[in-house]
Amino acid sequence: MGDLATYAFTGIGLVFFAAGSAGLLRFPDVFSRLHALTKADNLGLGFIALGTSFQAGSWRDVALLALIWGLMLLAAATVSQLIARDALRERDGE
Amino acid sequence: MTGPTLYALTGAALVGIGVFGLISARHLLRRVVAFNLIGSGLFVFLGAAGARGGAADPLPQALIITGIVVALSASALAVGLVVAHARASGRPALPEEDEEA
Amino acid sequence: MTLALDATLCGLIVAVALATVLGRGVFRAIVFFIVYGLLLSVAWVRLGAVDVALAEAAIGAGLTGVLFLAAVGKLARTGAEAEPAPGRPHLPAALACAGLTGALAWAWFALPEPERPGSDLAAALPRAGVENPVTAVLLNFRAWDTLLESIVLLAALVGLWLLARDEDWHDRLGLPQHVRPGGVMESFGRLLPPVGVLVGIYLVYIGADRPGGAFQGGTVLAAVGLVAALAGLIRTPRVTGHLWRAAMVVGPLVFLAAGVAGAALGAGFLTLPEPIAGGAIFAIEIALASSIAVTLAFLVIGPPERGHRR
Amino acid sequence: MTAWLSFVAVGVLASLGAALLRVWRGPGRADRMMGAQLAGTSGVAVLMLLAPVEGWAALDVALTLSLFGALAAVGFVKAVSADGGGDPEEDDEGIVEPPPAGGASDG
Amino acid sequence: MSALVAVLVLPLAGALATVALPGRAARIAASTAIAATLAAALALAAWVAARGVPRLEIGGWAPPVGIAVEADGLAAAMIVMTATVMAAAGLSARHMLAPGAAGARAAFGFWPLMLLLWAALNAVFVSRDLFNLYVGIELLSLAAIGLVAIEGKAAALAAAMRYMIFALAGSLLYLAGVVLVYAAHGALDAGLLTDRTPARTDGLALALMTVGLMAKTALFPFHVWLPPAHGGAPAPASAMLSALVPKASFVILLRLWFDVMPDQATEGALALMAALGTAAVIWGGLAALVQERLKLIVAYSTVAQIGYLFLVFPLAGGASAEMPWAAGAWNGAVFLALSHGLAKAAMFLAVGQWMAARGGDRLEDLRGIATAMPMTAFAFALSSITLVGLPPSGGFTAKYLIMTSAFAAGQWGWALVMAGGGLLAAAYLYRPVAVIFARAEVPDSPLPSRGRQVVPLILAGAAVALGIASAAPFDLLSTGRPQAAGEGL
Repeated sequence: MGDLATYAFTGIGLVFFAAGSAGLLRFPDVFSRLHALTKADNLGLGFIALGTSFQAGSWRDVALLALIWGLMLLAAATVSQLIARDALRERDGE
Repeated sequence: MTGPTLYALTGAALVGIGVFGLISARHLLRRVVAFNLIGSGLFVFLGAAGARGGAADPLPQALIITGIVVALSASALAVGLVVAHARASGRPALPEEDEEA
Repeated sequence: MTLALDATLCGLIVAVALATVLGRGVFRAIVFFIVYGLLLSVAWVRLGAVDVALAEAAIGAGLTGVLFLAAVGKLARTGAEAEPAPGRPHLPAALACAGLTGALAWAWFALPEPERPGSDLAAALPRAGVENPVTAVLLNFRAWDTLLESIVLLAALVGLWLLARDEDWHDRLGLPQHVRPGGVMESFGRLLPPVGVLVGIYLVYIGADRPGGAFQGGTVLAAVGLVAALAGLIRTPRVTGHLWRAAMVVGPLVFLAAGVAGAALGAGFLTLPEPIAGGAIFAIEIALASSIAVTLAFLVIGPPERGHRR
Repeated sequence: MTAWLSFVAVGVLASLGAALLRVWRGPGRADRMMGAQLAGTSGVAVLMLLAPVEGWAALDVALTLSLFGALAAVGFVKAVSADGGGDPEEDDEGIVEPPPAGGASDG
Repeated sequence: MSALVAVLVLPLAGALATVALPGRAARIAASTAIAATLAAALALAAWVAARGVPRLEIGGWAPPVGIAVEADGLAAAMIVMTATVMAAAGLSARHMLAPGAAGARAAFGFWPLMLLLWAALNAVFVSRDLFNLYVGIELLSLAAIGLVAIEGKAAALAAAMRYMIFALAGSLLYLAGVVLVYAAHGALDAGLLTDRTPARTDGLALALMTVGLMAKTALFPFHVWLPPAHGGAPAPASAMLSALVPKASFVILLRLWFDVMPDQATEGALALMAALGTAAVIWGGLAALVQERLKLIVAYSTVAQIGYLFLVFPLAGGASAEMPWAAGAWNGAVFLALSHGLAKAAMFLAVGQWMAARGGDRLEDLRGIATAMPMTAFAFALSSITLVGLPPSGGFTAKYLIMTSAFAAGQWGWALVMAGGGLLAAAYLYRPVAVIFARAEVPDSPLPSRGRQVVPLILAGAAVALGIASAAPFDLLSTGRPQAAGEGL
C-alpha cells in the first residue's frame, strides 16, 4: 500500500517537473515562463515529498520533508515576485 | 564501469576543464571560478578513491571538508582582490593581459 | 538503474562545468557555477559522503555562489564589469588540459588496491568521544589540520579587510543594502532567519553522531546573518567592532587553549583524554561554529565600503 | 523500489538539464535566474528521492540546499540591482539609477 | 618537546590576540608573541642539538590515524633563521607601520598577518603529513598575499593578484599530487610513505607536487610574480616575503625528493630541476643588472638565489644519494637558504630605511646615503658579500660546499653555474654599492634612530657569522638528516 502510493505520487511529481521544464523551454516570453514554472515545479516537489514520505521510517523525517517543501515554497514565492520585477525593469530600462 | 570509477573520471574531467578555464579566461572573476572547479574536481577524485570497496572511508571525507573550507577562504580573498583591483585600475583583468586598455 | 542515475549526474556535472568555462558573460558563468555546486552535493550523497554533501551544499554551492554574485554587483558599481575580450582560441591549452585529464584518468586505473588506514581508524574510533567518524577525524584525530583551517579563515578575513581603501576603513562592512520597506524582500528576511538559526544549531548538535558539525552548522548560521543583512534588517558592523572581532577568534582560541591545556596537563598537545573527549569536542564545536559563522559572513560581505552614510 | 526511485531521479535530472538550456540561452537575466531556480528545486527533489535509498541523512542535505537556494536567490536579485545593494521593488526615485548595459546581462 | 609545541602555538596565539585586541594592546601582544617565539625557537634548536629530533604525535594519535610533527636539524635551523628575520622585521615595523605613519588599516593588518605567516612557516617546517603541509602552505600563501597587497595601490593590488594566481595554481597542483598519493597508499605521513611499496602513479604524483611547489618557490619560469610582489610591499613585509616564504616550499621539495620518495628520483628529472635553477640564476642576474629601482634589484636577486638552491637535486639525489659528496651538496643548499634569508632581509630593511629618508628607491635617489646612514650601508655591503659568495660569509661556505661536491661528482657544469652566478651577483650588486658609497651632497633629511639602523646590521652580521662559525650549525643540520644525504666527504 505504502509502496503503491510512493510509485503513484513520485510519478505524478515527475510529470509536473517535465511539464515545468517544457514550459520553461517552449513558452514565448519571460512572464508566461515564470507563470508556468513556479506552479509546476513546486507542485512536482510537493508530490515527490508526499511520495517519499510513505517510505519514511519516522515522523521526524516526514516533518523534515514538509519543512523542506515549505521552505522551497517560501523561496519560490519570493523569488518569482522579485524576478518578475527585475524582468519588468530589464525590459523597460534596456 | 562501477560507480566510483565514473566519479573518478568525472573528477579528472573537471580538473582539465578548470585548468582550461584558468588559462583561457581574462576576467579575473572567471579565473577564481576556475580555481574552484579544479579544486572540486580533485575532491571528487579523492572521494571516489575513498569510496572504493564499499563503505566510504571517513578520512578523505574529513580532508575534503577541510579542503572546501580552505577553498572558500582563498576564493573570498581572491574575489576581494579582483574587486579592489578593478576599482583601482578600472578593469577586471590583469594589465598585461588586458588588450582593450 | 542506479548506474543510469550516476551516469546522468556525472554527465550533467561535466556539462555544467563546461558551460561555466565556455559561456560568454560572467553572470551566466556564475549561475552555472551555483548549479554545479548543487549537482556536486547530490553526487556526494551518491558517494556515501553526506558530511561532504552538507559542506558542499552550504559552502561550495551556497556561500561561494553568493560571494561571486556579490562580486558581480560590486564590479558593476566600480564600472569595471565589462568583460574583457575573450582570449585567442587556445588549441594548445585545450590539448594540454585534455592531457592532464587523461593523466589523472590513467592514474585511476593504475592505482594499486590500497592498504587503507580504515582498520586503524576503526580501531581508534571508540576512543574518539564521538560516533560520527568524520567528526572524529576533524575534531580529534586530525585536530591540528582543523585548527589551522579555522586560522586560514581568519587569515583570509584579515587579508580581505586590508583591501579596503584607507578612507573607507571606518565605514561599515560591505555595500550598503536597501530594500522597499514592507516589500517582499524584507518580509522574506524576517521569515527565514528563525528557521535558519534552528537548522544551524541542529546541524552543529547532531554532528557528534550523524553527518553535520561545526563547519556545516556555522555556515548555515552565516547564511542567516547574510539574509538579514541583505534584506536590510541589520546593519553590518565596522572593523573596529571589538565584540565582533572577539567572536571571530573565540573558536580558534578555545581550540588552541584546549590543545595547550592537554600539553600542560601532560596528556600532550591537542590530546583530549578519553573520558572527557566527547564533552570537549562539543564545547570546541560550539565555539568553532560561532567563529565560523561570523568569519564566513564577513568574508562574503567584504571589506568596509563608503556609501553607508547616504 | 530502488530502481523506481532511481528512475524518477533520472527523470527529474533530465528536466534539470532542460532548465539548464534556459540558463544557457537566456536571453534575459530573469530567464537565467528562473532556470537556476528550477535546477534548485530539481536538486532538492533528487535528494528527497535518494533519501530512502541512501539514508535519511540525505534530507539534511536537501534542507541545507533549500536554505542556501533562498540565499542565492536574494544574492541574484541584489547582484543585478543597479548599485549591487538594491531591491527591484524599490521605486526608481532617487536611489536606483537605470541598470548599466552589458556585463550583468549579456543575451 | 614543549619548545616544539611553543613554536607552533605562540605565533598563533599572538595572531589571535592582535585580531581581537584594540590598537595599542594589539601591538603589545605582537611584541610579546615575537619575543616569546624567538625564545622558543632558540630553545628548540638547543634541544635538538643536545638531544636529537623531538617527535610529537598530535592528539596522541600515531599516523596513519593522526598527524606527526618532527623538528629535525633542517627544521630547527629554518625555525631559528625565521625567528631572527621575524624579530628584525618586527622591530623595523614598529616604526614604519605605526598608526601615525601607515594609517589605521595597515597598522591593524600587519601584525596578525606577520604572526600568521610565522605560524604557517613553523608548521610547514616541522610537519610530516602531506595534507597538513597543504593546509600550512595555504595559510602561508593567504597571509603572504595580504602582506603584498597592504600598500593598497593599484600596482600592489595587481602584484598581489598575480601572486595569488600562481600561489593557488601551485597549491592545487600540490594537492593533486597528495590526492594521488593518498589514493595509492592510503597514507599521508612521510615516514609511512618512505616505507611504502612504490606504485605506478608515484611518478605522476611527485611530478605534480614538484611543479606546484616550484611555482610557489618562484623558480624560473614561474618567477614572474615575484619581483613586483616583493618590490611593492613595505620593507618589513618584503623582508619576510623574500627571505622566508620561498624557503617553505623549498623545504617541502627537499623532504619529498630526499625523504618521502627518493626512489622516484630519475637522473633526467633531477637534471631538469637544476637546469631550471641555472636558467633562474642567469635570468634573475641579468634582470637585476638592468633595474633602476633598488628594491627590484634586490627582488630579482632572490630569483637568482633561488636558482642556486635547485642545484642540490642532481648533486645529492638519485644515484648521487649514496655518494660521499651528497652530504656536502645538501648542507651547502640548506646553508645557502639560511644565509640568503638573513642577508636578503637585511637588504630589504636597509633599503626601507633609505626610502623613508629619501622618499624613493631609485638608485639616483640613494646616491651617497652611506655618509648619512653608515651602519645600514655597511649592512647592505656585508649582505652583498654573502650573496656574491665571498669569504668569510655564510654564502661563501655554502657555495664552497656545493662546488666541492660538484667537482667530486664530476658534474662540472653545476660548479660553473655557481661561479658564473657569483660573477653576475657581483656585477648587479656593484652598481647599488657604488652608488650608496659615492661621495655626494647629502640632502638634509630626518634619520632613523641608531637603534633602528643597527637592526639590518645584526642580520647581515649573522649571515657573515654563519660562515665564520659554521661548526655549530653544521652539527645541527646533520641531526636527523635524511639517509640519502648521510655521510660527509
